[in-house]
Amino acid sequence: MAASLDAIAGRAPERMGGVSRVLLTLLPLAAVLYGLIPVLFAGQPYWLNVMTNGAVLSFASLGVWLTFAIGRVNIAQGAFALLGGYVTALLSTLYGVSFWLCLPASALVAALVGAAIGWPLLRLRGIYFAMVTLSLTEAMRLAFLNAPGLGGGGILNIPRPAGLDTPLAFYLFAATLLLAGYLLVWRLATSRIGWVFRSMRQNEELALSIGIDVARYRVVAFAICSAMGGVAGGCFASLQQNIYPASYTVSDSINFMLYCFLGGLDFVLGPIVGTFGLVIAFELLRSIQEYQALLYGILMIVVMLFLPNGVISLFPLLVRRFGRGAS
Amino acid sequence: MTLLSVEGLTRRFGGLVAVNDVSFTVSEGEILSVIGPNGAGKSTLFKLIGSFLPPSAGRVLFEGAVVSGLKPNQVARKGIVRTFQETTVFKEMTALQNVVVAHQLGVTASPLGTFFSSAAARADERRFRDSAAEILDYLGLGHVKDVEARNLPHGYLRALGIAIALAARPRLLLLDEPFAGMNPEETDRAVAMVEGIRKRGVTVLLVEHDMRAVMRISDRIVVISFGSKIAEGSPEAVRADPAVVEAYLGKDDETIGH
Amino acid sequence: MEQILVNGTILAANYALIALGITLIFSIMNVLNFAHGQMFMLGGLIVYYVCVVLHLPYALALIAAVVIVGLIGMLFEDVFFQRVMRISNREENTMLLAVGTSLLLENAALSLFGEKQRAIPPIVSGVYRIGNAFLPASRALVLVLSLVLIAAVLVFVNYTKTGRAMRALAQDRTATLLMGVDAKRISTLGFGLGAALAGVAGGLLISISGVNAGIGTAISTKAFIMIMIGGAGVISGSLLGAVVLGFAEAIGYALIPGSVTYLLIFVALIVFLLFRPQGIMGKPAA
Amino acid sequence: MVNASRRSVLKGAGALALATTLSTPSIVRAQEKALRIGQLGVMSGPEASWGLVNKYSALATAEMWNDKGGYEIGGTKYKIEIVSVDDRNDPKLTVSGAERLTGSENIRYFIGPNTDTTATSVRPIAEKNNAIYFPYAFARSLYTKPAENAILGMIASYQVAPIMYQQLKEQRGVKTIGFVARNDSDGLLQRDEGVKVAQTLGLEIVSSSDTYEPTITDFFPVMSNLVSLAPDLIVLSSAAPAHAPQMMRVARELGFQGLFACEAAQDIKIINEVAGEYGDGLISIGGASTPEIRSPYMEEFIARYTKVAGEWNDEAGTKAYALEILLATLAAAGPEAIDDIAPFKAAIDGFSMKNPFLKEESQLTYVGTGDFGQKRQIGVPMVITETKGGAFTTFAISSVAS
Amino acid sequence: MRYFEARGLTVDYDRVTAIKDISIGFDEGQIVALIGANGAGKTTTLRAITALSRLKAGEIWFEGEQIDRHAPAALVERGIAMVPEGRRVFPHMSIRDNLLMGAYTRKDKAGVARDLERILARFPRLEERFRQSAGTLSGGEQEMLVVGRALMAKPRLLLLDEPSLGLAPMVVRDIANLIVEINRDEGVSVILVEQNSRMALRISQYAYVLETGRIGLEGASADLLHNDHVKALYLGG
Repeated sequence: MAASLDAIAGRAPERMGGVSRVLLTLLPLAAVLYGLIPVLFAGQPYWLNVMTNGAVLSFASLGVWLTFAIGRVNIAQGAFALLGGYVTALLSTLYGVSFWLCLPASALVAALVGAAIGWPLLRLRGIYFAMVTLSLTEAMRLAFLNAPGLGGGGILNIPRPAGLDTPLAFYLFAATLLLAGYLLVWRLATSRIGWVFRSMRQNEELALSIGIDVARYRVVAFAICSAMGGVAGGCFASLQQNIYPASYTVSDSINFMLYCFLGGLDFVLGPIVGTFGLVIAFELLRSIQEYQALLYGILMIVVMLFLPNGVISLFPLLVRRFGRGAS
Repeated sequence: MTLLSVEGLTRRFGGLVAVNDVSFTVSEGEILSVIGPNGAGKSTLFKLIGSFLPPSAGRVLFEGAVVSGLKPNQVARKGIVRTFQETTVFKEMTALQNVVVAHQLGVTASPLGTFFSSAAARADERRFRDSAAEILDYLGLGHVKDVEARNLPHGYLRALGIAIALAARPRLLLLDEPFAGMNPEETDRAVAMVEGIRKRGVTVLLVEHDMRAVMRISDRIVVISFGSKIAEGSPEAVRADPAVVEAYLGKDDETIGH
Repeated sequence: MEQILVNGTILAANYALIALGITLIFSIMNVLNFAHGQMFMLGGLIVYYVCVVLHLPYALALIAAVVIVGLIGMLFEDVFFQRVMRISNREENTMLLAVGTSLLLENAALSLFGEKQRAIPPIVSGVYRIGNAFLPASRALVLVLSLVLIAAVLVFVNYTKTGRAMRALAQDRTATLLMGVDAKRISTLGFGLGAALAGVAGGLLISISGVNAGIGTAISTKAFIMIMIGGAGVISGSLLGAVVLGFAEAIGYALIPGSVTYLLIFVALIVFLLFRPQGIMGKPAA
Repeated sequence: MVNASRRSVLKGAGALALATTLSTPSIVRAQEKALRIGQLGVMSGPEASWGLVNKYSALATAEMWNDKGGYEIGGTKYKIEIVSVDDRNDPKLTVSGAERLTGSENIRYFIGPNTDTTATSVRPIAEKNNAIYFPYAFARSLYTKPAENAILGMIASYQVAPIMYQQLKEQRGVKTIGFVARNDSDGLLQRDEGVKVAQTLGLEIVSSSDTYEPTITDFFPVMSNLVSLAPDLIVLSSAAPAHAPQMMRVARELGFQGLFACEAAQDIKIINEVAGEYGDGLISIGGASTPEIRSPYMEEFIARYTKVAGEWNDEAGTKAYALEILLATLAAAGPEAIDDIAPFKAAIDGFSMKNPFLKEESQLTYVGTGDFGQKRQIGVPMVITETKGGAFTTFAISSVAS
Repeated sequence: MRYFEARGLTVDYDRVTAIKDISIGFDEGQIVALIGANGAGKTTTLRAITALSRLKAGEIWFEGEQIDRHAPAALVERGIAMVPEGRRVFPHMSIRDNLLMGAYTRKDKAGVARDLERILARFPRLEERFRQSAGTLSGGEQEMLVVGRALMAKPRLLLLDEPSLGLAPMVVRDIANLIVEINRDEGVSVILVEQNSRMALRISQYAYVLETGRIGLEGASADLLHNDHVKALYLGG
């Protein structure tokens, strides 16, 4: 019971065999993504759309989680989503490149730009890194706004990917993407690479002293994060069929960070729970209109005050409580 | 055979010269101590050798090759591994995880192999776990290997710090004030530990404030004061050197309180 | 040219108040106050309400803004931040909390004051000419008030007992406790003072350009830029950051075609931080 | 504040009502023949006023008809229900909002959204789910074929500029012109269109490179540059109602004597509050409801709007048209159009009604052939206003060529 | 009831007992030493007395008043000042401001000014660098500054935590002499926590030897200095 709960939270027990660990970790999420959600919402394009948003946003948040894992508060994911969105938009509208090629291209460009910018910037820590990445989001928006040839404008009429023309199809694609992203990050986090990340987060100097190439691992983590942001941006560009400089702003970057926080930074599943939780909460709060955002703010403070280590930190607590009650 | 040679090492901070033209060598298999009063520049010297700071002048050679200018992790790869003062460990990992992760230099699997948990990667992990358990046992930490480092009693953290360094398989181990804050009993144990490390084939360079322990274990001692080397030699020679006595020991204690 | 100097000076003085407030909070609490811009906005809206809706004098409105926003800051510190700092595993959690409070303030302001741009009639009219440059009287007034306030804060922090305690607390919490300082009270006071400075800055600025409920994030971003330039947690650095940003903006708007000004500011900032990550006045990270 | 708090109460009540609407199964409502119209737009954040005016306008019109027992389509009276969805100006939320209206709620007609970004995001959903929508966004691709589900609810800036500048040139002797644009996609596009128009008219352009960030707090540095060039006219491209008055005040304080023009609608209350005595001399596209031209029906609408929203907003003068013409077209197309937009589309081309908001007898039709190649724009009268003594006065009246 | 008396002090850290049932007491004007190995609980005892650590059990009496429920600030006002381990000066404040911080709880401005003069007279090195920031001082000078800062509170009981740590022997001697002088000239009682047992025993009248959170041995310092057990364990032969 406890083991499977740990697995759900992205912390599969280490002693388990490779394949069964992967399955145990993926199955619960896969069951929700492929089973529960389509069954619940099959005939409701609106909710499917919300779930699609949740899945793609989760994918981007997972990247941000990875930079948390190396001890950096990253508020730049919006910038890379914007970059990825423009790459997909330009390739598909100007050269008619297929969506299935645009997406890897978005990932690649975002990763390269992320690596190039990250290499020097990742030397900064703490709030300095947070602030400078926040500036980066704003800089990226302004760069596209002032980019020659784009006329300060957005790109419209981005073709919808072939085969993904129903909400259910796009949702299933997004769910698969998310599952793949989850597998990627989970594997990174639980393999030796994850331990290296953790060691860097806890003490960079000590990590250096035992021969870990801290600078390189930092860049790798940041580039993977950026690539995931780029992919998410490319997906949304195709889903909405447009991209504008204002499509991703500082508040989007802040949201990605918040999703991770609220879900819980100690769990790979944290960003997914945080994203879906907040996206769904926001939709449910729609019925109270103007107070929606106000309540959203209050909700966040309440979570922070009472579950400072994320919503998932509730799981172990509950398990302990009920486990004790049972025995 | 000379393992490490420090040649004319100098480091300035603004107008202050923290390390001034210091030269010495460390032979393979010896225990060499650098001592000096507080603020003498020991820590700066230490950082310069480990490449945590770039020198203003001079250079450090390891096995005949220049290592100053490399990054600390590259220096570690060459075989120079340092410990830290106080309690520098990975606080949110267990003792075992601390030491397992410190085997990074011994990884044989490719990054992709590591990611996909290839046979090589699994073999690596098995090897690291065994080696880590051995090191922890050797340093008397075997019974706390599954305790998270932040919950470990204070006294164990320094040993864990050394365990982490040993996991990186150093040829030259730099120990930063390994005896600071220890009572005589603890110091005895630590001295035995350092001697044991030398027996494992590791050359030791230590920086220390506590004269007594240093006198017991060092083959040679380098004394620095105000950034400059003022003496070098066997413990007996250094102890007898009037310059050392004056700069370091001051006058007799009996004047206190009178 | 003179105009650029005048513009830069006015902007720098306004920004300095903002930067001073966020720096105070950061240095004492180690909290990056994401809600700083929202506090600024609230200060402006309070002045609007007192002046335009209640028809009371501007001076009174400004005092109301200082007091109310200051109290809100103290309340946040006391109720939210102290708790989160006590119970959370990670330091970054206060950052999330600060984001939460910014959302709360923004939406509360939206519900209370509406979404419209608000401004108050000019307090003074007339325009001074300095060489070839124009200096409208209302802006001159804001400039003078800003400078007076900055000076007052500097005097307070440097030469009063409480100010000294704040600086001490920023440097060493335990040692400060041992001096007999009620650290909780000083933290709350410091947070309140920082918030009040944001409030008064908003209250001053509404008299020349108005505010609306949505400008908070933009102001916070500017505040971040300033403390990155000057060095986080260093008062002199924050003032310098304000001057640099103020003049960079003034020069940029005057000389650079198109509005790449801010893009250039960001790029310059990022490049600058590569060489001096601790900012101009900041102490190098250990 | 009295206004604000009353509005809050109203908002609260509306929210509660809406919450009940959304949570109550639609079967209950079906018995009394309801016609549900969607409204999707930005109703929170800095741009909140754009969507809120749409919402209040729709609510006001709906209440006026409901008081009369409903709107008659094919012999049956329908109660009109407005279903509002806030998109926070975030395309992701616009898409799910549109999916909600046209998918879950099965609504075929909705008003909004309010910006190019959100409107273009909605297009695929509306076309897939067969819905007609009335965006308040200027992107031409929304209204030109192959797109045919969007109907522009107002007059586009690029339609205003030629007429406005022409009139200013002739009536006020404007010879030199300077542009300052909001630095976002809308602002830069509007400026570029304006510059082209000015060139065609032979006006001397003294500056066209000044822009400002939407997040600006002080316009002094921006405006001092332009004012020093002393043009006869300063065009504020895509200036938000929040910003235009500030820019005017700063320019006047700097000694600017000329005129201002803006192709976007402005808010006289904010102008008075922010710019005060400096608020005169702004030529802008009006809300089609200046006192000289409005009908008693418009007066009634204004009263009702004020009741709903707490205060009158001049922008609503234009936004009043959407629901009115939508209902009339539905009536013309017949009851089957309620659930099927094909008859509605067919009815557009030949549709004509008496413009209820204007005092003088004039026809209200769909226009847009000139700009979009098809009739996908409401033929709102183009009322160009000038601020004088704290009020909008009519400067010129024109219209978009069919 | 003695001048200072602590009975049965017990403090837990994260459910691990840091000190257990520690009782110490002494008369006015004495210097009392707490010695013992690293982690024996010396610093925790001081922190418990100054209310920086929460007591799980035990009570503390000073000048006939029970003080274990007071906040750190209230203790300073009652005449107890502590010099923490590691010379925690306020590095970015001037010497003057550092010293004035010491007088934070005092209301008598004239008295504060007088004491400032007096302390500067005692530490001429500090007077020379009155306006410089404290971070620029050497280790020994910083130790003088923190002692001077504590004296600015006009304490009747001074708690010193490892004043000799990390100082060169010559400087240690100066600091030891300073403690003796302060005790003699100002009539301040002192609780001295030290690693340097020899120094501590030499200048104190009475001493407690802490072993893993408990008092292992206590007695007159002169006796302990010659006690074979203590000699073997803590004085390094």
